[in-house]
Amino acid sequence: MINKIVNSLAEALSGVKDGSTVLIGGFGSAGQPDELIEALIEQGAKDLVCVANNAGTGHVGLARLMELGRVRKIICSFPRSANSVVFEQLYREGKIELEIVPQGTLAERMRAAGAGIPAFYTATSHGTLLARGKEEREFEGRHYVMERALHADVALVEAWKADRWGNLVYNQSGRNFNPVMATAAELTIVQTQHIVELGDLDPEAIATPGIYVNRVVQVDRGAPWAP
Amino acid sequence: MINKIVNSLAEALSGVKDGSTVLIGGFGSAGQPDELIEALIEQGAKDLVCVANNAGTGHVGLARLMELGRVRKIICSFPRSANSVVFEQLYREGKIELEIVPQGTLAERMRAAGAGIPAFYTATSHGTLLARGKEEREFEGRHYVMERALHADVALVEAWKADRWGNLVYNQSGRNFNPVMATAAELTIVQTQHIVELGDLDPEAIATPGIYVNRVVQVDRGAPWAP
Amino acid sequence: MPYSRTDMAAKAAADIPEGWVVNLGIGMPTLIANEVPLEREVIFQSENGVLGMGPAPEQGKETPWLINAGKQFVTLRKGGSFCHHADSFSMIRGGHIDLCVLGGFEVAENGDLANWATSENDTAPAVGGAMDLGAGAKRLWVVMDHTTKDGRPKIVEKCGYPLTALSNVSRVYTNLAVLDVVPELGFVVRDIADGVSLEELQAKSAAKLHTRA
Amino acid sequence: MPYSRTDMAAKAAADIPEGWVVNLGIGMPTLIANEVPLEREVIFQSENGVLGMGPAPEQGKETPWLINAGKQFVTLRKGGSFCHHADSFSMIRGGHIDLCVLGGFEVAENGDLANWATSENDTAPAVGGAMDLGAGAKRLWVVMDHTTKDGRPKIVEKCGYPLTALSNVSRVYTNLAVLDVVPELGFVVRDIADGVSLEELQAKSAAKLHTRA
Repeated sequence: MINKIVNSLAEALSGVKDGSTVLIGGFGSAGQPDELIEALIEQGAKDLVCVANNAGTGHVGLARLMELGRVRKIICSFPRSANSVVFEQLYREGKIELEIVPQGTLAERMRAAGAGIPAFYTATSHGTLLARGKEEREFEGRHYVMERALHADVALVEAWKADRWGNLVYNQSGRNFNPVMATAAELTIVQTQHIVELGDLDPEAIATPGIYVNRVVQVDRGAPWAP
Repeated sequence: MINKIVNSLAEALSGVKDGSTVLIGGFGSAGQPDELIEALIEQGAKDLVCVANNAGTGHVGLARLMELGRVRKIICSFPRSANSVVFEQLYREGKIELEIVPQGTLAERMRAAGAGIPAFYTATSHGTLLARGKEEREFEGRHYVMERALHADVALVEAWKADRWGNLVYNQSGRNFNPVMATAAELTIVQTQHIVELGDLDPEAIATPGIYVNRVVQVDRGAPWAP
Repeated sequence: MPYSRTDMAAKAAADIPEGWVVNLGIGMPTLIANEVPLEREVIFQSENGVLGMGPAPEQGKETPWLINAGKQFVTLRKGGSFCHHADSFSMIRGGHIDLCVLGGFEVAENGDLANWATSENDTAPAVGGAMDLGAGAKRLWVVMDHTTKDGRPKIVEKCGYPLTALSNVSRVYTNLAVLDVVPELGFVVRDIADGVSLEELQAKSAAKLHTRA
Repeated sequence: MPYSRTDMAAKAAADIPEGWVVNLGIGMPTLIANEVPLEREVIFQSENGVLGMGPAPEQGKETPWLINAGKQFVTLRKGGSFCHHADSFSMIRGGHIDLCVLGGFEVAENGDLANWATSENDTAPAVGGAMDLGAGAKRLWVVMDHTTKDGRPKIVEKCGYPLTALSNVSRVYTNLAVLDVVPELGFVVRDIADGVSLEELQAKSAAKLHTRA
């Protein structure tokens, strides 16, 4: 019997190695795998490359991981948020590397990694600072930049419902980067609000099939008003 | 009020021009927009480039369109089926052009067209006859072929349910090429078994959002056992 | 009298026809949605996978799982749907968004937009989806004040700040005027606030303003 | 006595552990699914967007909207799901399929596979998803007769037919034997049908067969 459900956050994060590239789902706080990030902090892996849309806020979650000196580099589209104090200080002090990627390019680079595409062309960022050092090429009179696939060792994903095969559905805009990241990592770890019986998810509505999922852990995010 | 629903097949196909590239959804007979193909035959456009997984069977549908001399070229992955008699004869007589594309490359080329990607690299077909004349390139020691986006003028799509905004869901494996093709054409025309009220489709399960759809026509395919 | 922020949003909203799919940048552009009546069906898209956003939720009915790109609570209207980030940006980058409205630091007479970084040495500028939207939307409009707070023109011959997108802006709504950006010509005055003279408008702009014949 | 088609399918099926995601090519490979008991959860994928196929439907319960890549009626088991063609081939091309089993015209000792065209001048050969599967699956096995109907070896030093995929075949199930394809070495006999001698097997092969020490 295939059973990807694990019983603890510690088990979910076990084996994550120093130096890993870690994808972290979520956009704002929607779909952000907070409990998995806390568990990664507990777990201890360091020298990490973290990929997320933002560079953390306040002193919790990703920001806390950075504050502990465990993140070597961050790859994101929007490092400077209202309260990205930890990142900004580390960056000023030269203690963290930054790669800024346009948000759509970031999503597409991970989608490419999951789909077996090593590189693709996009018009996004052509003629801007973010295209510096990148190959450019013209197709039918328009200019494009070549972007490379972004593979990872680990993806941390927040889902709404999951079954023991690792099939996932998300909650509204909590979907965001999560399904894309799930395809791009060697080890995809999921926190889910609900675990359901195999067969309970609508086969037409499964947003991430279990083929992309390695471990599922149930956490209670306490949201009675949600579907 | 946005209303993409049209009242007849003739209206659905109106304006399709000679020389158009036409994407035809379906895999086998599942998800194949039979009524729209018949309506295209009626409509009269010629000198067409047709893109489909197969090259038609028997003397109906796409095969009939070819038999009438209306198809200049076919782009497909599997031209020789059990009963692809029309195609085979036309091809032997040099009356139709053929471009064979691996099935995954075919899907990805249309996905790229819909996603603003003019070209991408894939390992598929490297070192084979189908890579001849294509640019090859090495990334991290592996060889890849460059493939170009496949844009179209028209896509013919079969859906199961649709609403007036053009949101679509499909029926099981009837989904296949349909959602991908819907994104790659200037004019996407849908035949659907059921038209439902706006808001009746589950927003988490809409497989093709209306943004990709121009016209919807209801047809009865008579399948009482289906969902 | 200069246009208020609401005036600017209302002017832009009035120019959006039913049926368009529209992405509104964070900040001032977001106000435009409030100025489009619900019965005129305009489909608002948000980068984070929301198509068909409705008005802000009633107080107490917010859900943290339903936000827009500015991280504000939103609702989904009937006919709306969710998708993942790559699919959402396929809509944007594939040219399926009829209109994107962004804020701006500068707009140049060739349609260049600068709105993400204030210098080449800007530490950690935040681009978000601006470059994807700037390059991918069918039409790109900008809503911004006509000048900076200290009076420097934001309507320019050539952008001084790092670019977001090249040559794609086709219209600018400022607190003083509405300008079209016409290829091979430059800025053309489309509308001007009551009490603002063309001379004053030109004086507050660092590019030639044309008028329709 | 040579293996029957069912024997061959059963041998391959026995080598598939629980939890693998497996794509079976049309023809002989399809038979393998019947030899995997349902309680051993192997997830069968089909190119046309079906993940988690179950057994053939009962007569009268077929639905034309649920078929496999060979256009046969199938069912979906609990836990199965549907997706579109690009997503389906992302699974295949992105290396997420644990095993693909294809039929073959020829397999070479370097793992090359030819199974789609019988000559460079083949008019309109049909490739389908074979090249995607051949290049993309984590493991590629081939099920085929050991020789052609007129006795020509299909186990060869170098493929004569146009290639489908390069160097990716790692095992071949024929009606006479099971062969591993080992990099830098070539064919290694893993199993041989009762009553077939190694000499006979070698005689019916056009490449050197190795035996395990």
